Amino acid sequence: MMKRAVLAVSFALLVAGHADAQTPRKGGTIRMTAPYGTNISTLDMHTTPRAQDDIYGKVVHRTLYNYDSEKGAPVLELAKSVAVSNNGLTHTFKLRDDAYFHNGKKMTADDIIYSYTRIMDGKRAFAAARWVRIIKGAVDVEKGQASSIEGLKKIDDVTLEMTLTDRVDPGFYFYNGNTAIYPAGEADKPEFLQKPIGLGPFKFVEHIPGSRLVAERWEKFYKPGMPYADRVVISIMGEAPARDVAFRNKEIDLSILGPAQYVAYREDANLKNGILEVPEVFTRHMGMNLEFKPFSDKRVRQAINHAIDTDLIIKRLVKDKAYRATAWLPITSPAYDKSRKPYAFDPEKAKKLLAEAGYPDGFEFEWTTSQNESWGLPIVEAVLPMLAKVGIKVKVKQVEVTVLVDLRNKGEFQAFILSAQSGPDALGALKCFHSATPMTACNYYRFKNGEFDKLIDQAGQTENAEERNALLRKADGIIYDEAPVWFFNYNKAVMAYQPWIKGLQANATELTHQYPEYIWVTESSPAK
Amino acid sequence: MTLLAVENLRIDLASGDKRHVAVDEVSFEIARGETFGLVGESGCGKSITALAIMGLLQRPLMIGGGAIRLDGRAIQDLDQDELQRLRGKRLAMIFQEPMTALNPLLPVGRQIAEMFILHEGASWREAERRAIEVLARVRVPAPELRARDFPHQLSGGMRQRVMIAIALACSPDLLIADEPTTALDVTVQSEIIDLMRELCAANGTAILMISHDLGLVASMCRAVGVMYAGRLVEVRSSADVFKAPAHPYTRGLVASLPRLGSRAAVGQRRLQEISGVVPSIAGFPPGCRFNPRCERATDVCRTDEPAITSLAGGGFVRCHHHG
Amino acid sequence: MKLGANLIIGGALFLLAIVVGILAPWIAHTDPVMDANLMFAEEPPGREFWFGTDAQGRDIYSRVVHGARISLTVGVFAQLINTIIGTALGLSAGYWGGWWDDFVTGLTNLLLAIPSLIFALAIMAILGPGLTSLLIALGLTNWSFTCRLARASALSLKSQSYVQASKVLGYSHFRIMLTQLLPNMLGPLIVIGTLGMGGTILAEAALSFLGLGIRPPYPSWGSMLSEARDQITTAPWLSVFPGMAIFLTVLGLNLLGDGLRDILDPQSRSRRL
Amino acid sequence: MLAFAFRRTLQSFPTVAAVALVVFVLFSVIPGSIATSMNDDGRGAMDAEVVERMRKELGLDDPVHVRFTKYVTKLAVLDLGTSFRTREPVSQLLAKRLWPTLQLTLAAMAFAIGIGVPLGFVAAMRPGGVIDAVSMVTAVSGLSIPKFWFGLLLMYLFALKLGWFPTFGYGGWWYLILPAVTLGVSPLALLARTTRAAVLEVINADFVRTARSKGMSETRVVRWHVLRNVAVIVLTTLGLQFGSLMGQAVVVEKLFSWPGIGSLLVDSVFQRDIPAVQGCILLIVLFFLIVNTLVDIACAAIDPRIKYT
Repeated sequence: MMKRAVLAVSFALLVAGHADAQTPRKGGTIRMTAPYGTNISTLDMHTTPRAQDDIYGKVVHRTLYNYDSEKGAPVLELAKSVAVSNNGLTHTFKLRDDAYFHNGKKMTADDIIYSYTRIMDGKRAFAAARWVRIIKGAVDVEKGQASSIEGLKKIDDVTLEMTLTDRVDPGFYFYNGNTAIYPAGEADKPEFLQKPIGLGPFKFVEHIPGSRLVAERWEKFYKPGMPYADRVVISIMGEAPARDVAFRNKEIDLSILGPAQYVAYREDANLKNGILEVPEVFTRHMGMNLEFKPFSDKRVRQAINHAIDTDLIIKRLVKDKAYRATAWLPITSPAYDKSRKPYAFDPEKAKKLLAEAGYPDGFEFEWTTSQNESWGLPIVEAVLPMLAKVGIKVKVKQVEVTVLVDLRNKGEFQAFILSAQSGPDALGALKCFHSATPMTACNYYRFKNGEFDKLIDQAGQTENAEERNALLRKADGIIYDEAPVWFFNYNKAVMAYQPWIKGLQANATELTHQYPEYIWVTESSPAK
Repeated sequence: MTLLAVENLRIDLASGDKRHVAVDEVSFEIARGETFGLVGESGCGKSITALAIMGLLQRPLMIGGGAIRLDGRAIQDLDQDELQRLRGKRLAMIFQEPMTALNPLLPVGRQIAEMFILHEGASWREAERRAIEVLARVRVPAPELRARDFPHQLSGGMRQRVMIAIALACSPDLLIADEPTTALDVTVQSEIIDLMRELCAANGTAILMISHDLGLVASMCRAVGVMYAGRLVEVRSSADVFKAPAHPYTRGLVASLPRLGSRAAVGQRRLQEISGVVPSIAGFPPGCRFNPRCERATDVCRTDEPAITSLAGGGFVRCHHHG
Repeated sequence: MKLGANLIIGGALFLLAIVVGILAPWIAHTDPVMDANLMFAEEPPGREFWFGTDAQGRDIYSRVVHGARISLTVGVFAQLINTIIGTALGLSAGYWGGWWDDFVTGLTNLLLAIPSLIFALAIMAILGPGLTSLLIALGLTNWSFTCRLARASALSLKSQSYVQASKVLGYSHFRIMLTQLLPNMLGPLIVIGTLGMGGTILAEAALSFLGLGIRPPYPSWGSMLSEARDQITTAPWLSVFPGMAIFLTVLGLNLLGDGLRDILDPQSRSRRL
Repeated sequence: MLAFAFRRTLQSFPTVAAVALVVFVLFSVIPGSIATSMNDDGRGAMDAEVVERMRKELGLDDPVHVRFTKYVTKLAVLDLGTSFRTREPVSQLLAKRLWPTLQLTLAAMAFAIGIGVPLGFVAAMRPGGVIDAVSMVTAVSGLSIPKFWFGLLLMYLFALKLGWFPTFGYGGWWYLILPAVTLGVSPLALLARTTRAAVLEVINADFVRTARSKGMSETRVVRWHVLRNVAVIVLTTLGLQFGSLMGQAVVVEKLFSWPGIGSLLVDSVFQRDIPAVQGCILLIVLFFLIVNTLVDIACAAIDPRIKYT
């Protein structure tokens, strides 16, 4: 299992690397797709947490950090260097002096301060507040007690001092697309929503809501010779079968594949050479409410993990478009424990554990699910008979994702199935299981374990990366043993691309998030 | 100078694989300018005989045999084009219900004007002008205004005048009037009849008048044919029919007429009605078709069909016990 | 000739669907929900699995057979609710007239103006997916045509002499409506109801496509078809069989409705449907 | 006629008001909110503080009567509010979607009329004949197939296998064909049936017999006397079908990524963008009322018996 994952990673990198080896061609159109719904929800990046919208974000906007797919970590983008103070809290950025907004204005420290301050505007709800809150004094702005963020200081036009509240790597916070940098003042004008101005490699041209977004090359982009392509067209296509036809029909260049299509494309001689696979940093799981009586017993939770033939589901239903989860942290995480074996499929053991926990005849629980094909109804339907075999009856409650999230956040569930981001920030991901993390934040399971808490606190104070990872690995092991969730899988994102597309990046945080300046299109593309 | 000759006409009704004979052995002649009446109860076949002459029978009805001759030329087998040239131009027809017989969505003037387009190759402007003339001829007041009216804006009598105007627009040789006054108020009935008679006389148009009202027909027509259950049972001059009805059915019809002035002669006899109902075409009785309702019926009437008997003074009757 | 054919073919198709639904537990090979064996996922149609198996390894034949129950339940009962509401409102409005008539007419126009699928979508979003929700969502939103028809019939019938006579005889309004008016409009109502059932089954499929259909895991044809749409090239049997089940049943209902119309409602040839 | 249009506008006012009320009530009890829907890709990137702040900013926690008063007072001055999702004025949001939807529905209607009406005519010319049977079975089939399945089948056949049309996208009329056919197939079927029935009714009418007795050819009978009368019936059907057409458009637009009102509406329902939902539904209702007023005017122009009322 592991070997394959590693192979896939290196394969993905190979594709990217190989592409760069040729001389990139200038010109052409990159035809991307936005596959996660029927719209781009807004052109104001600050308001949206959705991955779909960041596809546009990566094209038109820029953030302080980028995610480097080869390194598997955030790297500086709008700054040339950063110096960190001894206490690890103050970061001094030397900003780029060659970055220009699409309105021709040069980026300065003011624009970053403006953008982050706007995000913390207490009267409005910007999703990106979650990230900016790490800056000292940001919360005061949010609460209306201050008008500027104390921790942000402009030294000069190209020097910015940022003081954080915790010893964390700000890269994990400021690579997120919704912390995009806007030209100071512009975003407050109403026309900004119609014609957004960014720092990205492509300049916004038009947005036909529900259909497509077009952007063209920004000539003053700061990376020399880039972007290669003349235009980027993002087609909004939420319907997988329609995307499938369009891709086969060569109407689009990139398409995210679901399990069924993954199999079909792999078996197709023409298509199999154009598949990019990445182990993403998402953990699909069934979350259990530890306050629901049966689930309060660790043995019951373990029994569920033993009762489900997870490998079979991954192989047959998910068509190997996933990696078996062996704990919470994903394969690409530096704190991932390669030696850990997943829960074995063992119904007998599950029955034994249930009997020990006082449920020899099983019990019944309600499982809230959405229709999602990868972490929703189809999975639940496959699991039902497996749980039934050990005596556990399941009442399925199907709701929209929106409602599911609402119910989860309110704690109104016995069990739910969802996908959760578990990287690249391992500490951030594991913090969700800390007993001090409120249920409303992300400890939906109401997990409580003293040993675990101690490890996480320790890791937060540790500067040495390796030591910290060792602590996190140990903490992840506790999660594995305590099993507050059914560990299902880590997503394997699969994207089909046309043969004329080069320079794709195997972004583990989200495969559709491509920094388009690296992509180039060969002559053979049918698009002008 | 026979204009129209109907010879042994048979009309079939096809229903599924079965064929019923709706009208059978119908023969009569109409001379140029003559008036001829066809009388009978509803369902006796007089209307479909008229439609057959016009060539307007529609499935499931069809001509099953015999001939319809116009000026000696058989017209029942003509193709549609030739028939169309006859219809309206030489043969015209007025229907019973002037409300439904006119297109509710078109002004009446335009519906008259169509005749000149169809048969005289007129332009629309010319046709509209002549439509107003025709309206004037059928004594519609303010014809220029009325021509622009729609049928629902006119009274029943006016509508029937419009129908007459359409029918007589191209001075046809034969006008078939199918119950032209039945749907009208009694007060306007005679106006319409007079108008029809007058205009036809002026044009030399022969009339085939179809009605259930023997009195009306007799008063207007020179000769009368009485139909019963798909057959002509008696054809005589109007005068003779009244004087001496030969067929028991005719006699019944005559007796059921209220007659002013003649009451004294006939005495205080009550108006008679003919008992029983008209047989359906699916099950005509054997023998004489009238026998179940006939007070004179004998055994022979129930087994043998009566043959045609020519009568003195012209005409014929179809009865075993006529006279 | 053709009239009969409508009735016979349509009736036969509908009857087949009903019989299949009733006999589902006996003629299905496996349990449609619990007999999922991932070892046999996405088998093409063959001797063991007549219609093949789905992604979870469940026998599609058995699911289609059981799906008949849900789909027909939705079709029949939701339409029944529509018919009852529409008839009750339309009949009483036409009979009583006055403000009640104005009110009902307004309500009907309102319902005509909001597309029923959108109305149903909103109700489903509020109630959450499930059979009861579906019955409510589809049963409360599709009665406008029935109501118009019932109202028009009541208006024309109430001036008929026998209805007037019943009034003179002192029958209660309720009795007159039920015994004098209702039987005389039953024919057209049955026709509209039959045609409406087909529409309801299709609406269920559309809601499933939009993500708000039946509560799983019990299958309805609409949800099966909607779930299978990703595999339409790779495993076409997943969508073909439920799709054909919907198509044939709705076709049957439409033909049946046409056939019934020729018998029950001959003068309505061109009633504005 | 202007007076008629004006009166109709006044008459439709209660309908619009009622729609506004119904939509408000429905969407004030809907579970979930724009805040939670932001997480609909399962990434959980919205934290509790932001959710709470968003609820406050959008007034979601205000009591119902406060929200309703706000909604009504805004609506009274034709302000549809601001979209929760894009933060644009809803009217602006709708304006962008209006033309694509008009294009789609008009094309679908043109397709339905262009094929359905002649089909009904041909069928009625020889009732019970082979053409009649074939065209009516075809029509009923069109009425019996789930829309999204039909659309997918069309996509596979005409885009992928034959390569005649693009699969998706918005642009020239080329892109319009597949969605319009998908959307138009059921009104086509209904129109074919209605036309057939109407033609049969008219062709057996007395005045058609009169027309024939005038010596008119069948073509002229149809052109002069049948078409008009059929048109009235067909037009009325068309108007009433428009509502369900807008409903079907939701499915078709979603399938073909068509940037119309329908797909905006579905998005807005699922993302709980309530002002946008309200705006979409009001617009659709307005559409329906306008179309039906136009139909009534057209009918009155054709049929002198209908008075402008």
